Amino acid sequence: APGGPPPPDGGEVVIACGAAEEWCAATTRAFTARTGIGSRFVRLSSGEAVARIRFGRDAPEFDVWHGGPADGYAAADRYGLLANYRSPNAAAIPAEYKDPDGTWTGVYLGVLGFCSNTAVLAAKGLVPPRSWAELLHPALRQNVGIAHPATSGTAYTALWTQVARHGGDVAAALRYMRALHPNVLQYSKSGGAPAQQVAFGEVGVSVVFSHDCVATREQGYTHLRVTFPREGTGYEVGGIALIKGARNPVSARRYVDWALTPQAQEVGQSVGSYQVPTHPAARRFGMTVILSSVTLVDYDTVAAGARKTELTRRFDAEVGKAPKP
Amino acid sequence: MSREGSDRRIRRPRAGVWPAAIACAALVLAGTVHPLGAVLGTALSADALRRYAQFFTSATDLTILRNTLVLGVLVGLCGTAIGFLFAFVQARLDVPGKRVLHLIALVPVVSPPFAVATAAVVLFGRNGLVTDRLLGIDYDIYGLDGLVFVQSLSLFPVAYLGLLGMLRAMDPSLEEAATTLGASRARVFRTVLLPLLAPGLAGPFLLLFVEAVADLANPLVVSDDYDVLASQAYRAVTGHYDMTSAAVYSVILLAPSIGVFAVQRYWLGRRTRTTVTGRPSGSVRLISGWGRWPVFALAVFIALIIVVLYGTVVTGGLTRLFGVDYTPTFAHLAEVLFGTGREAVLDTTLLAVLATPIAGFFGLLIAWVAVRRMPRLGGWLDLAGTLGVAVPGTVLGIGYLLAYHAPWYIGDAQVFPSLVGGGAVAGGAAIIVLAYVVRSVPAALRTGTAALSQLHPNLEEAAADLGSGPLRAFRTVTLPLVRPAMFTGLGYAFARCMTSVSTIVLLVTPGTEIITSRLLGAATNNRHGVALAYCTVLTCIVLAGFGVIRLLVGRDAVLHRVTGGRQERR
Amino acid sequence: MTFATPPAEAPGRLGLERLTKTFPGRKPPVTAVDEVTLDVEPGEFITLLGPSGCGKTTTLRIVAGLERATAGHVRLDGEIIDARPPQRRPMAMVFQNYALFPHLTVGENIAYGLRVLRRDRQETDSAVDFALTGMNLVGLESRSPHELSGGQQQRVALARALVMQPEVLLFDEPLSNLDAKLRGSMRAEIRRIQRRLGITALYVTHDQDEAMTMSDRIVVMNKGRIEQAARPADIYFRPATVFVADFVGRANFLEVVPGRVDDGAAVTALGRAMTVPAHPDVRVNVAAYLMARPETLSLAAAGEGGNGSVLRATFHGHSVDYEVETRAGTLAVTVPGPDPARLLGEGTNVTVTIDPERAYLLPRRDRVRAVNREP
Amino acid sequence: MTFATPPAEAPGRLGLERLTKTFPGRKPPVTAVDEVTLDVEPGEFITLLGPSGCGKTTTLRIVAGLERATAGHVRLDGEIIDARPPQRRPMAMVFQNYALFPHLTVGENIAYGLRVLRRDRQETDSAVDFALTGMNLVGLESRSPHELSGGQQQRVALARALVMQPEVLLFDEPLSNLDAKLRGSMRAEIRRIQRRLGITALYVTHDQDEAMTMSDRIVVMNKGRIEQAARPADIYFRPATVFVADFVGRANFLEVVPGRVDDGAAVTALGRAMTVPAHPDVRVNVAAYLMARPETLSLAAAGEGGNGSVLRATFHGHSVDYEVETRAGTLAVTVPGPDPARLLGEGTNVTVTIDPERAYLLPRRDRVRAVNREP
Ligand SMILES: Nc1ncnc2c1ncn2[C@@H]1O[C@H](COP(=O)(O)OP(=O)(O)OP(=O)(O)O)[C@@H](O)[C@H]1O
Ligand SMILES: Nc1ncnc2c1ncn2[C@@H]1O[C@H](COP(=O)(O)OP(=O)(O)OP(=O)(O)O)[C@@H](O)[C@H]1O
Ligand SMILES: [Mg+2]
Ligand SMILES: [Mg+2]
Repeated sequence: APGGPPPPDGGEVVIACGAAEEWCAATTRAFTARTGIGSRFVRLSSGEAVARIRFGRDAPEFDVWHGGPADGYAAADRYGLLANYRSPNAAAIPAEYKDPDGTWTGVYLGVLGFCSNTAVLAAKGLVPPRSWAELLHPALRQNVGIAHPATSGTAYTALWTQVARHGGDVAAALRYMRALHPNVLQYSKSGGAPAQQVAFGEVGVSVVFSHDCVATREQGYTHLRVTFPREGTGYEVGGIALIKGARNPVSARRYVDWALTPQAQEVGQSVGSYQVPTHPAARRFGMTVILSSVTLVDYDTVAAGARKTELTRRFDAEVGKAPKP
Repeated sequence: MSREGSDRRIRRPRAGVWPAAIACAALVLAGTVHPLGAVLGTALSADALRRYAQFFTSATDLTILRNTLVLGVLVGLCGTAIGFLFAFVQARLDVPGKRVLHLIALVPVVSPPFAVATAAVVLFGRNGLVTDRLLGIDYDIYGLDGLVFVQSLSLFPVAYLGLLGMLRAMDPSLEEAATTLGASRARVFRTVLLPLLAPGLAGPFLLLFVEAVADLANPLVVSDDYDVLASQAYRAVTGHYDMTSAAVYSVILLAPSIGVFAVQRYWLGRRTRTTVTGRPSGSVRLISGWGRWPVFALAVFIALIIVVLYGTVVTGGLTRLFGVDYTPTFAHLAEVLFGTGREAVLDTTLLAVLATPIAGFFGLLIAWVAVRRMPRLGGWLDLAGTLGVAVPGTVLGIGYLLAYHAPWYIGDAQVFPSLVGGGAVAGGAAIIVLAYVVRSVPAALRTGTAALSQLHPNLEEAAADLGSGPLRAFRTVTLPLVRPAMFTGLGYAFARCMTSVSTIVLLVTPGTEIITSRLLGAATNNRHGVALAYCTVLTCIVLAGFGVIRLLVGRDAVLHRVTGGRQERR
Repeated sequence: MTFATPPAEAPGRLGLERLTKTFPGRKPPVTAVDEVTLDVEPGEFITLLGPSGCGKTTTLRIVAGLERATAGHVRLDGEIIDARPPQRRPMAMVFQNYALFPHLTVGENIAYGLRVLRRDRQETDSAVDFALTGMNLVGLESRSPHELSGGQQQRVALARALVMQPEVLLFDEPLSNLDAKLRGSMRAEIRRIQRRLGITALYVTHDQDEAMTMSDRIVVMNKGRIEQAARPADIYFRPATVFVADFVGRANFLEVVPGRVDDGAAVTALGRAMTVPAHPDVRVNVAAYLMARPETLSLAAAGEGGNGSVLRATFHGHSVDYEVETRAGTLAVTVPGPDPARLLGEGTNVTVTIDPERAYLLPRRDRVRAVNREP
Repeated sequence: MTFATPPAEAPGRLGLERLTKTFPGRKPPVTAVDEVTLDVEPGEFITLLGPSGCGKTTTLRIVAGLERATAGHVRLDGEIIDARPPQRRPMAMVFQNYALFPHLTVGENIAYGLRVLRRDRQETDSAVDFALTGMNLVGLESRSPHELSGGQQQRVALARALVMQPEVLLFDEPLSNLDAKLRGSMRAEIRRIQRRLGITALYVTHDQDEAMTMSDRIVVMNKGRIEQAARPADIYFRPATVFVADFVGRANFLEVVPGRVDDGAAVTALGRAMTVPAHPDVRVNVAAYLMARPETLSLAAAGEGGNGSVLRATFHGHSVDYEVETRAGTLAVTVPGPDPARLLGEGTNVTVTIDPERAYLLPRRDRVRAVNREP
């Protein structure tokens, strides 16, 4: 609080930020405004963040890592890069959205959904799909956009969702993907590309995080529509963690504490990032998914991460290379 | 490598050359060798050996290796061919509108990865304006063809500028001699012009090969199912947090690059191709027969594609909603120039301006040391310099982290400060400039090597004989004669600095804003208008930079008379 | 009675018709060739002689088709070939700066033209071998041009053109970098090939001896124009202008006023009356120049008296050049085959005598000493 | 009593000590310069003469520091300068292939070296103007090299070296592309500047007349070695080897066996006994060559009889060359200043006479006709 004794550290916090540029800027600004503690950030994708934290561990430049998928945090933890800090505010966050050991805590949720171009679909006499099964409709041939699970976290989430949906049966999951294969235009490299494809009308529907679709529609691509599969969908958790050996440990803790408050989690939505806050008390804006309206599968982040290499290899061999009939 | 001493081209190193050689060596050691060594160290661990075994037994991985090689070779060939086509039209054809063509050929030097690829999708995609609506064909550019298309287009200007300089400097009496011996234009082209330009063709080929193979951004957007090693390495870092694999991929990626380099040096080292002599004669006769029209048409066709692509980019930046609502607006541009983008634009430009002259200077200097002074040592410098682009940017960035993040101590005394991070020297800017330099040196190096091998050593000898030290001879005689190479080096370096992203991302500090990462951010969020506005601004800045460089470097010296039709001022 | 068709003329008749070449780049523009008109018979050996920069190279280049004339035409065997590109002219040229292909070996350089003609392998090889032998280049065939001395390079350039055996050969100072001995044998070789094959040759040289001994006709050029085109002996002893007399060989000019002109002209020179052959333009009582070559003057020690005194003596091995001061000015006298022990020292009084039959009377059109000043 | 220190010697003393240069690239390696040893006095004008490819250019390049000798040393004013780079040697060179800077104008080319020396503007300008005038290049100063004729380019190369006024000037066939007239005035200009400033000159030429008239000493090279280094008249009349006799000027060789050798040697040639000067190595009763220059032989029509008959006559303007068939072989005879009307036709019987005082007896070490075969 203003007027308190100055913290024993540098009095600022340096953040490795894994979310969108605007999200990071708004969040840090809000923190400084709230606490008076200076904050600076560098935007890094999760792999870059792990690399940078890892190779700079002798003299850490970051205090906090904020945003970006949880599997990155798990990896960083395996390298021993994160400090164990159980924030008092973390108690309010549901257990499935945080690390059991308390190394990282979830701050938002990205929920997988279908992003449809209503114009394209209407021309084919279709409506936006509401189940994984509808996605297999023959009329959607070459009209589904999805990224490659090996290169895109989004697509891997979609793949693991199939596994989860089939009760852990990998063979069944791959069978589904192979059935989907003829409908896929191409497995693009980046997770955002399918959203762009659907916006430009290259495909009729794509499998993306719902907040990406919403953000794109916000841009003015008004013919986009988000739907969710009723069989259940997967999600990604965005985390926050304290970095081991941080130079500003006190301010960093205050930052983590603040980031887990409802007010902090609402900031993203004001700048076009419509991920779902993990704090139950955080307000959801109009665009943001109401979690209760969506069926979520039982998504085991740890297991998903552990089997990623194996699964993507099998996907490559059994699905990706198959000819399209 | 060249036969030392067997050749009167090559003189023993003299005292004055050593400082230059040492400076070059310091740069490549610090900028390339040390960081790469740091990464590749992990590629030699026991853990890594298992990965090699996996790699060479996995059909998928071998396919990826083959894909990579095919891509590199195709892009090398296509890019060099397009560059040569434009240079030939410019220097040898009697056709109108050459200045316009020249300007158009410069534009693709600025190719923020996202821009060209996105524009290409919009135009030539499945629902593309050209492919679908105009021609009504069922074609999409995703895959190898699209990749080659996008990469060739964005890399060919280096080849173009270098070859143009060489063509213009070449002693026309050689071509004249061939024609008086009865050789047709086509035969002169094949038996005299091409072999003499071999260094000019091989240099860009190597550069394009290396860049194509290590390029990451374009494969991410248009490669579709076409996997290449660079994206594998990238994925290992970002998807699997697996540095060892990334390093392994990089080692495998380096092998073909070094191979191509060695072949080129061996092949070119065997014959001299000096065509700029101190006894000029003859005149260039522009081709004015009907045969020029098909060639010209091809160049114009490619120019049109460039115009359309970049026109799309500009349009996208100046209209409300890309692909949907083409109402003009300056909102995106305003955001970039006066809003949140302003700082990124200023920071990036400043850093690029700092790095450009260093890169251009060192590129030429290494070329000079390698071609003229110390073929052995120079050969290694040349290789090390070229390797600066031979690995994916991410991997090099990690190398920088490993090499320069921690200060160096001997005992307790800090002998070298930390270079990476906000608390580092110059707020971390120094290392970014170094990275820029290292990534841009090869262009100047390759075109410089080509241009220098064209100069008769007598010219520098005459300067030395008249009292010039090696560096002065370099400055007053060599440099003005390889001015086009210098322009290419500087221009390309500037463009490269302004647009490079993957290396830098690992080095940026909270204090520095990088335009390309802003751009990619906007693109990822599907804010295409803003992203394309960034591209437009970037293009303008780079082209303005070209203008400034042209002013500083000066016009190319006219070394020969040109006859047969309209002559363009240079 | 039937008439046989006249035998087809040998090919290689060359005609230059009012050729003019102006380089527009400069202010004022440089006119390198100025209305040059010349007819060359098939198989004729013509030498272009003239001061540096007078337009010799440019003329050759126009004939070869490398340069377009600003005005005028080139005819080959009667046909105007101005528009024909160089590769379609049956000519080969030896370039002043050699223009060897740096990426090819000596052998490949020489074989280049034959390869273009798709001569079969064996024929090419034997022609190249032959040329290598003739040009004294045996053993160098696998070298690169940059591994050769200047003179060796020049001979490769020569060989490359000669193997072509074209209708017309154009030589631009092809022997300038060779020593006297080698030059002698090269001259003979060139002449032999040219004669045997009846090739028309346009030959540029600055070596007057070369011009004198090789040429059927010599064309003396000056500032882009032809001053005289004639047989060597006529150029030497019957020059058309003072410029030619002065440029080709050395000449003494004595100002005289002819008192009578018919078959010869009656003049008084060095105090002696004589009758000398005269140029058709020489007029009675109009001042003219009496031209006498140094070697046609004779010199005798005169003790006291005589008509001059030695100013300077220069020893040349095979001869001695004297400069002799006379009342008519300084005269050059060459005394051949001298005994070095019996040179006439400076200051010696001498009598100079003119051989009237080998002197020539020229009209006084231009100033003598303005010769060879350029540009 | 005190001794004054001896006056400091003028700079420019040059010493070549067993210089050898081998180009290793070839099999077998090419030895271009082979143990060349030579001392050059300050201010001396030395000409290197020798057949094409004998190593002249390479020698100059080693002296200039452009090439490193494989063995041996170069001394300048006593100091070994092998390791000194070219720019730190007080020398300037005229390159055989000019090496003009193609991007600079004529004026800038000439001024280049002076600019390097940071001479002030005005001094540079006036030196350049002076050189332009001396080299007959006035009006061309703002042209680019590619806008010049071959001879003009060569003169620029010459001017660029001369303006430097260095201690040592190295000339590599600097006048090869100039006509006789211009060459004459250039020679004079070079000699004038060189003498006035006491510059040491190493001059390569293939023009024997040039070598004879300009040099203090001539060095005749063959296959990388020095055959003889001596004053011009000695080279001509007292050659050290058959090679020199044959290479410099023309020479007749008659096989003789001297019957007595002391001051001169007693021999019988063309049926006449005579006493001729002899090389120190000539031995009694060992076969030797009697060397006689063509112009020292005299020729008289002999009607019937005589000792030879005319094989061929070649007219040169200032002289006629005869080839005369004799019992001792074919002899070359030069008759100066001939009357073209009175040439001796082929087949004419003649008497050839040798002037014994201008003949020279040489030991028979090497075969005569092997001369000038290379590489
Ligand atoms: N780089 C080289 N590699 C191999 N041999 C060479 C090289 N350079 C020169 N030579 C050879 O060395 C010899 C001497 O060459 P140099 O240029 O000194 O001759 P030169 O006396 O100047 O002849 P010229 O009068 O023809 O110019 C020649 O036989 C030449 O072929
Ligand atoms: N590109 C050019 N621009 C202007 N003037 C030129 C150009 N090329 C040649 N000249 C001039 O034209 C004239 C004739 O040149 P050319 O080369 O025909 O002379 P040349 O008779 O061959 O002389 P040399 O004996 O010196 O070789 C020269 O005065 C030269 O300076
Ligand atoms: Mg010429
Ligand atoms: Mg030479």
